Formats: sequence, structure tokens, C-alpha cells
Amino acid sequence: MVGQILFIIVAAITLLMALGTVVARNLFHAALFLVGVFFGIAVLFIMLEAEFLGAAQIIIYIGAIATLIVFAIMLSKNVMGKEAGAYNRQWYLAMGGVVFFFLLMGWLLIQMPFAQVSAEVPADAISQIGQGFVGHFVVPFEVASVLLLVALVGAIMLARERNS
Amino acid sequence: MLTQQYGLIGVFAVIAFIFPIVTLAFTWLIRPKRPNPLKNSTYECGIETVGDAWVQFRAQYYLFALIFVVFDLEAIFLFPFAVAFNKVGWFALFEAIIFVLMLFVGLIYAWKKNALEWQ
Amino acid sequence: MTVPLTWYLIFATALFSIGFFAVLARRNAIAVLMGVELMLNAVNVNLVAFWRYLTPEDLSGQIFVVFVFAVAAAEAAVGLALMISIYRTRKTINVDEINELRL
Amino acid sequence: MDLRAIGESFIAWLQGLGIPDGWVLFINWLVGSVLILGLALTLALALIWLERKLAGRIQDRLGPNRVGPYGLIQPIADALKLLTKEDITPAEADRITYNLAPIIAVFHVLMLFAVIPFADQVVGANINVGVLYLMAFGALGTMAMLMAGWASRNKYALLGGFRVVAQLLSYEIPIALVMMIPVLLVGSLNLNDIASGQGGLFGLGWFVWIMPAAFLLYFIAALAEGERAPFDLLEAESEIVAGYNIEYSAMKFAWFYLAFFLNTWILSAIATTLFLGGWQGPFVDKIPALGVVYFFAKTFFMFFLFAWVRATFPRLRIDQMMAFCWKVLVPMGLALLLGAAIIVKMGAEMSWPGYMTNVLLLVMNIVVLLVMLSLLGRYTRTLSETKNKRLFAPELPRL
Repeated sequence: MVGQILFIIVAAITLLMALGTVVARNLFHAALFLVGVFFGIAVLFIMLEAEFLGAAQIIIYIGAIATLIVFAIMLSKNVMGKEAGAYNRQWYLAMGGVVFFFLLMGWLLIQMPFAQVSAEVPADAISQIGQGFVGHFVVPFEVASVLLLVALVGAIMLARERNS
Repeated sequence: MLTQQYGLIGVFAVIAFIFPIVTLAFTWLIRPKRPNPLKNSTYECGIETVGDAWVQFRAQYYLFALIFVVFDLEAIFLFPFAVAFNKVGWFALFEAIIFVLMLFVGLIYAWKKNALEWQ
Repeated sequence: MTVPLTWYLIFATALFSIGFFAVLARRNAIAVLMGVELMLNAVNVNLVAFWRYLTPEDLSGQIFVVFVFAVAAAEAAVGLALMISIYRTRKTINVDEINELRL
Repeated sequence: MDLRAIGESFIAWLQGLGIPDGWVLFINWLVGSVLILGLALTLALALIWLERKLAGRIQDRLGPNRVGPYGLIQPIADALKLLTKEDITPAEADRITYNLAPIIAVFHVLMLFAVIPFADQVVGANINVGVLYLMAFGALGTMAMLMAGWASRNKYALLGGFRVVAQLLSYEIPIALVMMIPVLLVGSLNLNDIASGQGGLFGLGWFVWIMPAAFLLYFIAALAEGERAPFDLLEAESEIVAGYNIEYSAMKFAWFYLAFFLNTWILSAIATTLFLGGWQGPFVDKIPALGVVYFFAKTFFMFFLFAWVRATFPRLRIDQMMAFCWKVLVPMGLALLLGAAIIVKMGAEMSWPGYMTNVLLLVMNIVVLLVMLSLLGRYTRTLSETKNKRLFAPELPRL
């Protein structure tokens, strides 16, 4: 019961923040709302007993990605965001499509029966994640390092000021 | 067990967030309020402000944030590995070393391309 | 676990829809990118919720989320670098004005 | 006397009053939270006095000595003054973000207190991801600075905010790498486990003895992470006036100031927990309450070191500082981490006695430190012969 109330509060705040991200005309405000969304999702991860992911969510998304976005906003000088129209011309079509998608998915999800398992989370979950990285998931693990390397090289190439 | 620990963090988070707000509200009640246009103007050592403060920044800041993001992810991958370290074998250690060296190559690249210089 | 699994899924769907709307309708490319991040987060919520309710002993769900983190970060890094690069030459990052296949 | 037992008897007393279990738990959390908050605020007052007094003594001054004996009441007088001062919000500022920034700054640093183990099991929340929790809420602090710098709508504030965030981000990487070493040695992210894994006669099990280079690296990176001299570029008055908090006054400024001091103390506490054995010390298993004494003694010793460095060293240039992080500290951290991993694995596979692994770790640390120092020395020597006097100039050091 307490869990349900808590979930509704956290989910409602997170969704409002997400709406704020989409609606805010000022890009910096949108980024701040985005930080709120990330924090809310970290709380949801903790409620789902994925403590490692809760902490990692804050470190990666708020500590790294949100900062990156804010830096990029400052670099592109559109902070005021008072440019004519935040949305493009087909925004009402997009709105209709998205609402339709949500209603369809919601309708499907409510009817879908899931065979829930009422088991406890293993006590050494973090250790098992680590073993997964170097065991069963070793190929994606190494590919992730290549991905990060390529992203680093590519982004440096793109963002560098060449003539200085 | 989990609920017991995170419950405290949750309650404490609420208190730690409300406490500064309450103090700020309290000072708002007792402090003097005599604003004037000069006092409220932007402080730049007495010189009149020129243009908007939200100026465009150089890409330098972005490059540091970029390298940081990549290494932060590396840390997130390596922390569970460090926890599981006693339970995995030599092969796993080599995999982790390859993982780290791959990103070290990225650091060397950034170094060579002068992305680590603050100009 | 007092919260039903469906609640999490509907929450994730709503988040995904909001992010999708930003991708489709916002003009500013950074705002579009924020929408993509929202969608990826919705996927993460789904992955974790399914892991917790259906296979709590098998941590593949959590491991996948970490890989999604890596993809999201790489996407943000390269995407934003692209925007900075485009802004430098075109002085705009509105997606409906960037319609040529060259810088 | 056991602090843990006091808590348990408190819970038993509450249950004896016939309060339902859920509420007992809630009251327990509430009491714990208020205790941590009180501790943090008391510490802040004490630390401000201590730092000013220490800096005064080191620089051959007296420090605060007017209000109360030895100036002890000075911080309270300061707090009262700041409470009643006029608060100026710049007309140009983005109001909501501007007011939210100091709140987030205090929030993030207070949250860090919740997981610090003051003695065995005497900890707000004994969570399994303690080390990551510290990193996570540390990351939230950079957000507060970005908000403050941006919302003030002042060029100095924005520049200061962006600079300090670039600095904090960079130095977070060596800290993360170095934090991984105790995690590797203990096999747990739980701060309580890490501290109790450093037992041993008279503190011989502390990780600082087997990983001195890692401890040194942490100390240097923590100086930057705490925005303290010689890395206090955000306060470089001659360059950017006062950094991101230039437009803040009265109580909002006080919150930034308080967050700054508490952050330093937290960094000391992390150093104590990860490298100096936390609450470990002689006879702590007989008398658990001694743990609190040891913990605070070590943490205040670390804080003293921070204050000492701050009062002694001049400030670095920003290009030197960033280059030092990425070109010296990060490679060194990676080398230490991989070296430690290989040695520990070798020790486990070949079933060496424990002291053998420790000796090898110590040797590895000293070797890494010496190699780094000699490279730096050679590099600066070649620099002084060339025209380019910029330290850490573009090229890789020629070896």
C-alpha cells in the first residue's frame, strides 16, 4: 500500500518533469527537467531493488550526459530559446500519433497477463553483474569498449576547433 | 533489509531538501528588503555590463566533458568487475585489461589531437 | 512487491511517448536528442521491471541496462558533437533548416 | 557502551509503547535523519572555526579571537549575521533556477552523510553500493554549480561555473579509479565492509600501508574535487572574481559556503574509510564506542592536511591543472588499478601467503610513483631548455 502510493507520487513527478522537458522553450530549463526525470527513474530503480543501476543512473545520466547536454547548449548559444516556435509544422500530427500509440500500448498492456515470479533478488547481485560482464556477456562488454573508443574519437574529430 | 536502508535515505532526502528551503523562507521573513535598480544590477566589478551574459562558449569545455563521459562509463563497467574480482579467473582479468587498454588508446588519441590542452 | 508490473510498463510507455513526441515535434536538435534520452530511459525502466518481476535470479536484465547506458552516452556524445559542428558552419541547429546533405 | 545497542533498545522501547511496526521503522528513520542533520550542521560550524584558526596559525596570524574564548563562537556570530542580511537577487537572474541552486548544493552534500560509517554498523544507511552512492551524489553537486553559474546571468559566474564543472568532472575520474582499488581488495562496494576489511593489529591492515601511491593520488584529486588550494580556481579573484557564487548573498551564499566545508570533511571521511581503516584501531573490538573516536580523529587529521595545503600552496593555472589530471593522474590511476588487479590475482592463483601479496603491492606502488616522478622530472627538465615554458605542452613526453 505504501509502496503503491510512493510509486504513484514518484511516477507522476517524473512524468510531469518529462512533459516539462518537452514543453520548455528555454533549452537550459529543458535540461534541468531532464535531470529531474533521470533522478525520478533512479528512485524507481531503487524501488525495483536494482541498487547498482539506481546509483549508476545518477552517475551516468546526471553526472555525465546531462552535463554534456548543458555544455552543448552553451556552445550553440540558443539558451534563450525564444526563437519562433519551439515545434515544427507537423507537431499536431505528432501529438495525435503519440497519443494513439500510448492508448494502444496501454490497452494492450492492461490485457496482457504476465507470469510473475515472487523470488528474492540475490544478495550478491552486483558481483553477479560483474561476473556477467566477463562471462556470458563478454563479447558485448568488449564491443562496448570499442563503441566508447569510436565515440570518443569521432566526437573529438567533430567538435574540435580546427583552425586554432 | 533493502527497504530498511533506503527508507532512511528517502526520509533523509526529504528532510535534507526541505531544511534549506525552510531556512531560506525564515530569512526571507526577518531580513531587510530594500532593493533598488543599481543594487540589483549584474555585478561585474563596477563596470557596466556589455551584452548578454549567456555568451557562446568554446568547444574546449565540451571536449573535457566528452572524455569524462567515456571514462565515467568505464568506471561503471569496472566497478561490478572489481566486486566480482575474487570469483573470476585469469581470462576475465585479461578481458578487463583489454577493456581498459582500449579506452587508454582513446586517451592517447585525445592527447595527440591536443584535446587535453586548455587554450 | 505491492506495485503491479503493469504500472511500471504503463509508466514506461508514457515516458516513451513523451520522448517520441519531442523527437517528432521539436525543432531544436538538442531538444530532439533529449527526447531520445527519454525514450532510452523508458526502455531501461521496462528492462528493469521485467527483470525484477519475471527473472529476479538471472541478472541479464540489469546487465542489458548497463549496455544501454553505454549506447546512450555514445549517442549523446557523438550527436552533440555533430550539432556543435553544424552550428559552427550553419549558425543554426533547427532540424527543419538543416536539409542539405553537406555542411 | 555500544552505539548499536542504544539504537536497538530505542526500537525496543518504541515497540513496547504499542506502536505498530511500520511506524516504529518510520520514527527510527526520522530520528536517524535528524541526528545526521544535526551532526552535519554542528560539524560545519566547528570546521569553519578550525580552518580559519589553522590558516591563521600557519600564516603567523591569530585567526578569529574576538567572539568567545579563542573565537569559538565566531561561526555562530557569522551564521546570525548571514541570516539577517539583505538578500540581493540580480534583476536579470532566472529566479527559480537561481534559488534552487544553493538548495541542491546543500542537499547533495548532506545526502553524502547518510552512508558514512562512523563506527562498526553505526551508519545511517548501510547500503551495498556505498562507493557508487558517494560518486552519484558527488555528481549532483556539479549540477548545482552549473545551475548557479547559469542562473545568475553574469559572465563571471557563468565562466566560473563552467570552469569549476570542467575541473570537477576531470578529477572525478582519478578518484573513481582509485576508489576501485579498495573495492577490488575487499570485493564489496559497501563502505562498512571496506572499513572492516582493514582490520589488523594496531592499524597494520590499513590500505594506506600497502597502497601509498593510491592514497597520495586520492589526496591530490580530493584537493581538486573539494575545490581547495592549489586547485581553487573558481575562487581566483584576480581572474574570475569569485566563481559561480558571485551573485549570491546572505543565506544563499552561506549555503554554498557550508556545502564547501562539509564537502571537504566528507572527502576526508572517504579517505579515512577507504584507506585509513575507518573506525579500526587498537582495542576497538573490545570497546566498540572507541571506533567513533578513531574515526573522527583520523578524519580531522585528514581535514588538517587539507587545511594545511590550502594555507601553504599557491594556485595553479587552469591549463596546468587540467593537463595534470589527464596526463598524470589518470594514467597513474589506471596503472595502479591494473597492477593491483594482476598482483592480487597472481597471489590468489599461486596461493601465496597474504603478506607476500601485500609486499608486492607496496613495491608496485613505489615503482609506479617513482616512474611517474622521473617522467615528470625529465619532462620539466627538457621544457626548461626549450622556449616553450608552458608546462605539459602539446606533445607527448619524449621518453
